Amino acid sequence: MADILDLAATNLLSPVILSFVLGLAAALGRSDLSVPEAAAKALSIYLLFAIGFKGGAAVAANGLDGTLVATLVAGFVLSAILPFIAFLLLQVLTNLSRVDAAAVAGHYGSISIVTFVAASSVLEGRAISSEGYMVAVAAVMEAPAILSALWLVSTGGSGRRMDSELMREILLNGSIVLLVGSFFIGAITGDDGLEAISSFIVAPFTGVLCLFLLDMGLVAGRGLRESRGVLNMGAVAFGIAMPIIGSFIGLGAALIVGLSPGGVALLMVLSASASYIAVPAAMRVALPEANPSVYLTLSLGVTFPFNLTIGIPLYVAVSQAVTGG
Amino acid sequence: MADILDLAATNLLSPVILSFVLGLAAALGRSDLSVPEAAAKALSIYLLFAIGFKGGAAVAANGLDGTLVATLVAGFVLSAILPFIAFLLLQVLTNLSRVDAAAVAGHYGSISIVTFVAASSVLEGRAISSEGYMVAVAAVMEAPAILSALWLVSTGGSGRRMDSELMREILLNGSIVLLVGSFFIGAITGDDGLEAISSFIVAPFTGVLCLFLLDMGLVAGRGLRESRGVLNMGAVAFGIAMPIIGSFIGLGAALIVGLSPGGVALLMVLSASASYIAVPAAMRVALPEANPSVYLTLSLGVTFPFNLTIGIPLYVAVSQAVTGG
Amino acid sequence: MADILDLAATNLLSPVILSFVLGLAAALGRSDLSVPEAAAKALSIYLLFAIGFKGGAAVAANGLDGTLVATLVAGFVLSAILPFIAFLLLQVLTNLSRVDAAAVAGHYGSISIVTFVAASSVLEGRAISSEGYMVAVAAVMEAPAILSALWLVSTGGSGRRMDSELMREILLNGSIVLLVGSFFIGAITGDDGLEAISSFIVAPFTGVLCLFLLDMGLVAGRGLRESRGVLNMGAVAFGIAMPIIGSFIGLGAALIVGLSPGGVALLMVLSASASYIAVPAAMRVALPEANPSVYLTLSLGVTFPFNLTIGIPLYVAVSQAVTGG
Amino acid sequence: MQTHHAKRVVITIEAIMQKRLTDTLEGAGVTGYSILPVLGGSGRSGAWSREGQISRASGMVQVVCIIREERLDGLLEAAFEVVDKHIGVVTITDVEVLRAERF
Amino acid sequence: MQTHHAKRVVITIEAIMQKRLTDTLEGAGVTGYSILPVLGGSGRSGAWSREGQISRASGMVQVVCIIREERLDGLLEAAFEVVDKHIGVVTITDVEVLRAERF
Amino acid sequence: MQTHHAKRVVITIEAIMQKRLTDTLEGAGVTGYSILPVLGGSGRSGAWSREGQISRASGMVQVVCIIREERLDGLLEAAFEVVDKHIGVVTITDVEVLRAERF
Ligand SMILES: Nc1ncnc2c1ncn2[C@@H]1O[C@H](COP(=O)(O)O)[C@@H](O)[C@H]1O
Ligand SMILES: Nc1ncnc2c1ncn2[C@@H]1O[C@H](COP(=O)(O)O)[C@@H](O)[C@H]1O
Ligand SMILES: Nc1ncnc2c1ncn2[C@@H]1O[C@H](COP(=O)(O)O)[C@@H](O)[C@H]1O
Ligand code: NA
Ligand code: NA
Ligand code: NA
Repeated sequence: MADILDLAATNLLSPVILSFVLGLAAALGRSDLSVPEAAAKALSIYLLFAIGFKGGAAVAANGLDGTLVATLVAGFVLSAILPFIAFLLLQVLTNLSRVDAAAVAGHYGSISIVTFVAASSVLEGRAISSEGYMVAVAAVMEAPAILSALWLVSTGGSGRRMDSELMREILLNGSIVLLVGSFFIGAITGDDGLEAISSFIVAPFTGVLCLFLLDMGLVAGRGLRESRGVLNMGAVAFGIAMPIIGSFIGLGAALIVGLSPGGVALLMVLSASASYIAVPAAMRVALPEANPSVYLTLSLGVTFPFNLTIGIPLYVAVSQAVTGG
Repeated sequence: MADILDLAATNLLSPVILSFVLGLAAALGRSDLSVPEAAAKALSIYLLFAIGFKGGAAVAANGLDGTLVATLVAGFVLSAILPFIAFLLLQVLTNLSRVDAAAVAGHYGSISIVTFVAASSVLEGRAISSEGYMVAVAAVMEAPAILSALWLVSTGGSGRRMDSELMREILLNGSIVLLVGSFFIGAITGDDGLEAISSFIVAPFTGVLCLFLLDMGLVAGRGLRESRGVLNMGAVAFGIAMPIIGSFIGLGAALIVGLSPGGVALLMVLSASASYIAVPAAMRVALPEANPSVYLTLSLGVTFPFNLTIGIPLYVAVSQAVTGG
Repeated sequence: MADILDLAATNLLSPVILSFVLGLAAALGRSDLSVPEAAAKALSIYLLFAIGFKGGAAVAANGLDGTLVATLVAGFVLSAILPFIAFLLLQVLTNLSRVDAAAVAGHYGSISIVTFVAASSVLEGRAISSEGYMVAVAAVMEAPAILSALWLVSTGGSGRRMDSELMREILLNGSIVLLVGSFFIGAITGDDGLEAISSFIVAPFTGVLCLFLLDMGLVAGRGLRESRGVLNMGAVAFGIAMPIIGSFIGLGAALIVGLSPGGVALLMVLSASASYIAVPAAMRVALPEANPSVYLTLSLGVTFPFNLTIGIPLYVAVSQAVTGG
Repeated sequence: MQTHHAKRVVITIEAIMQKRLTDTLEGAGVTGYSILPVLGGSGRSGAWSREGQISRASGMVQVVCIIREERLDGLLEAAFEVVDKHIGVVTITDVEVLRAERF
Repeated sequence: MQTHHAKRVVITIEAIMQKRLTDTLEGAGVTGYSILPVLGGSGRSGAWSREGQISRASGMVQVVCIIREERLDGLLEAAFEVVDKHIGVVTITDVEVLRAERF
Repeated sequence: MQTHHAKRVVITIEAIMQKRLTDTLEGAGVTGYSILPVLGGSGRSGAWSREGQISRASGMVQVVCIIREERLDGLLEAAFEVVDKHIGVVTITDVEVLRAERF
């Protein structure tokens, strides 16, 4: 327990988290501070490229152990199943319409790559190593949840929502392609490749993450401000309970698969995190009648800050305690 | 004297200043070289974040001495008083209308954070240390001058200009929030924080400053080209005399407060520099009838290049001579 | 030969080339991955600034040898003459109209600075040094080819195309100004300057190049996808034959001038590469009736990838073999 | 100068639906359009601004078509199919165009 | 298809005044508008371009409102109040809209 | 409110021709215009999008002029001279403007 608090404190007082808090505060205080759209997108390209590449290079350095396939499967299953649990929880805690609840549920099965990146950098800071292929697991977990969400709606009787074009868009969305692509580049070029570009993707990484989270704080804060009143207490409770539940389901899966302590923590983080890029985009196309304020505010305004500040140290501490790592 | 010339030469032949000159020349030669708006804004976010953070980390490392509050007060007073001196000087040297003169005066009481950044990097290059909290002083000096300028106009009889919305906008403008916010992040996370992100905010800093000043040169050059004929000799004389006068008033204040040689130089620079971001924005809202070409051309086209090339080495040399630093 | 294959393999499996391949694959697979326009432009500003500066600093370090002027003249002549050879080859291999053929020919006389940058970084990786002033040669080779192309059209009877305004635009286009300007900054500030900003322009250079080539791959891929059917086999053959022919003419010139092995390779690369920035812009103004899909697809979709993957290692190996370097 | 009657249709729609819309328009025989960015706005579903977005889902664009009057109905029906369930505004204005041979 | 008469009001104004303008419009009962970026322009106060600006003060935007005819005067008066002392152009066009139930 | 008749001319043209066009317009006595960005589009020469461009040659912009009716022909002739050989669309709409003293 003391360990968790200590970890939480270290985490909360890191430049990365404080940058997020600064952005949040600036937006809530209605400052006109803003990061240009193009710059924010450039930062996210950098982060995806760096995290994918480093994962691939780690795989090249350590080789693949037998758990790779099992972990990918676990990720796929987690992503597909978590929406059902989220849907049930939403029906208990909120009075969202079936469509809105399904849309929200889809977000919680999928993942937030920024939460993953932040967790990786916490692990790194504490010198806890993890399986390099976890970034591939992250990629695998993006999409299945979307199908589950649409299935939840269609059993409610609204007909086909998914066409092959949308399917292609989801599977080939920019983040997945970049993450997986740079993972392979890292795996192919290995240590030599990493050395060639490490002063670009390793050394300044944490600093870039600060600026990115500054922007995320601004976005989350503006979202919260604009959608005041959209969420009632039940919804907020869901936004905090669901990641914890998800993380424990992820913990179970990780233990079955047999990941390292760092890998366990990351699978917990992936299960706990909620998408706010890929899934909202798919939902606008497939479920235009679902209210974007609801799922964006929950995912970005409640669960993302929770995971960033309290969730990540919690999951890391639990994984350390459970695995004895 | 030889010292000043030497310092000026070193300064003039640094990559930072030459990048500015390149931008200026390209714009005056009507090259289509340009830095995208979003990139320029991203660069300025980087610079503000880095300079604020480093200031805060310096405070964390060295502790606060008793001069902090005194210097903040001095900055506030300087910013509030300098517009009156500028206004008088403008009435002697130019035939600007009362409104235009007041608008210009407001710019010279406030500060240019880029000039401050450039001066900091000159000090660093010469290993002259300064009080870390000078960035907080810079933030304090942004706004008071605006009130003085509006007061100058309203005594001329044009009624209320300032509303609480504008007040909030000025005090919470993005640059101030980012500068002060990152200052606190630096102060809270201290040496650990600095170490975590120094390969982002320290190592590449001077290089980023080059690209930023390239863009500033382009902007200043285009401004000069487009507003040819807007300024007569009197106005140009003001644009060079005022920073020198301001720097000496700043010198007096700094000596009273008892700053270190580096701190003295920086307070001189702040007093000498003229705003071209916060104040123009406020003036467009509060004094729409003032001519933006006049105040932008003076501040950005005359005073900024003067300070960058001649002013900074001059102020540093004077502060060295006076403090024996 | 084994050497060439080895070099080609090392080159093909570098992060830089694989990033290009990733972009190409993403675009051909219709992923929505994209780099914002402003970010791409910012990356290219960085690359031009860095490559120019390093060239200038190299000249400052090594002094100028007598070959500078001869190489500049050689570059000028190559750029002016290559379009005629390209034009003849196009008439043999394709049935493009005279205007289209002239427009394409102009592209192949001029140069691609990104190809030059990629080649420089291959040379660096193999510790082959080259004349720092080759970036100035690159700048000189941008424009003459445009005049040759317009001359080729006007002898076909279409009247004057070139006005002084267009001339000015071509000579002062942003890339040339930035490249030459930063070359001079590097030459003036020398080793001191380089040291001050090397953690910005040297250390992260290869990494930035990766992201830039990711974007180039995306652009080339989208171009290829959208202009499917624009090029027949003859045109594609031209897009591969012409750089090889060009490189050998460049080789001849380099040997006459007496460049170092690295310099020989770079002049071959410059001669082999085709413009896709400066020349297309000039052609839209001066030859609006020429079809942009033809010249852009050839230059960017065929010749650029060819040079990047196979051409560069080929030219480097040939130059090594011929000069015994 | 000689000008010709035509209609200018402006469809304000979510960026993510842009490709679906223009594909549909092309299917309905529309041969030309331009896409303009929208920085932000407000409507029944509240206010938004592009700077506060992290997702490609949330921006909007304007698709502008200049079209001969006789083709207007085909265009509107095709557009309506896409816009129907989605947020978005469709407006039609009379315009004169130079160079009608291009339409 | 069934369309409805409306007015399209375009207000070109400094970006820094945008929030004040849209707040005023909302106060006057305008329920929908879109913001379009302006890259540059020229007018009585000379030429400018967004690329040459370092300050949020200097860009311009277009605020576009589709509005029922009967609410036009209210909108124009509200807009005029803000635009009055500031640079800016206000134009009004007749348009037809689909889905008038949205206005 | 009191409004005045005017014409709104929109010229969609390659970004690289923008300066030539606006210089020509100024030569023809046009005193005001605004430049709007175009993100992409499609026409006789195929589809394009700004994100897929690396070259300043390939983007397009809209030049918008509000102009008194009596100056329209001068403007169109001047514009046509530039647009003639280049790709681009020119449309004219009737508008009402506030503050006609500015034109
Ligand atoms: N009356 C209107 N005039 C102009 N743009 C509008 C109008 N109504 C809606 N819009 C635009 O369409 C978007 C979605 O509108 P809505 O579906 O009403 O939320 C808004 O954010 C605006 O950008
Ligand atoms: N006649 C016009 N047509 C289109 N835009 C205009 C016109 N006049 C002014 N503008 C726009 O409004 C801005 C300010 O105009 P002004 O107040 O006349 O300086 C210009 O920079 C243009 O962007
Ligand atoms: N009918 C149209 N409506 C709107 N924009 C058009 C139209 N035709 C062409 N454009 C725009 O003008 C550009 C060039 O057209 P074109 O010369 O036909 O290739 C297109 O890419 C569009 O951006
Ligand atoms: Na999840
Ligand atoms: Na000052
Ligand atoms: Na060439």
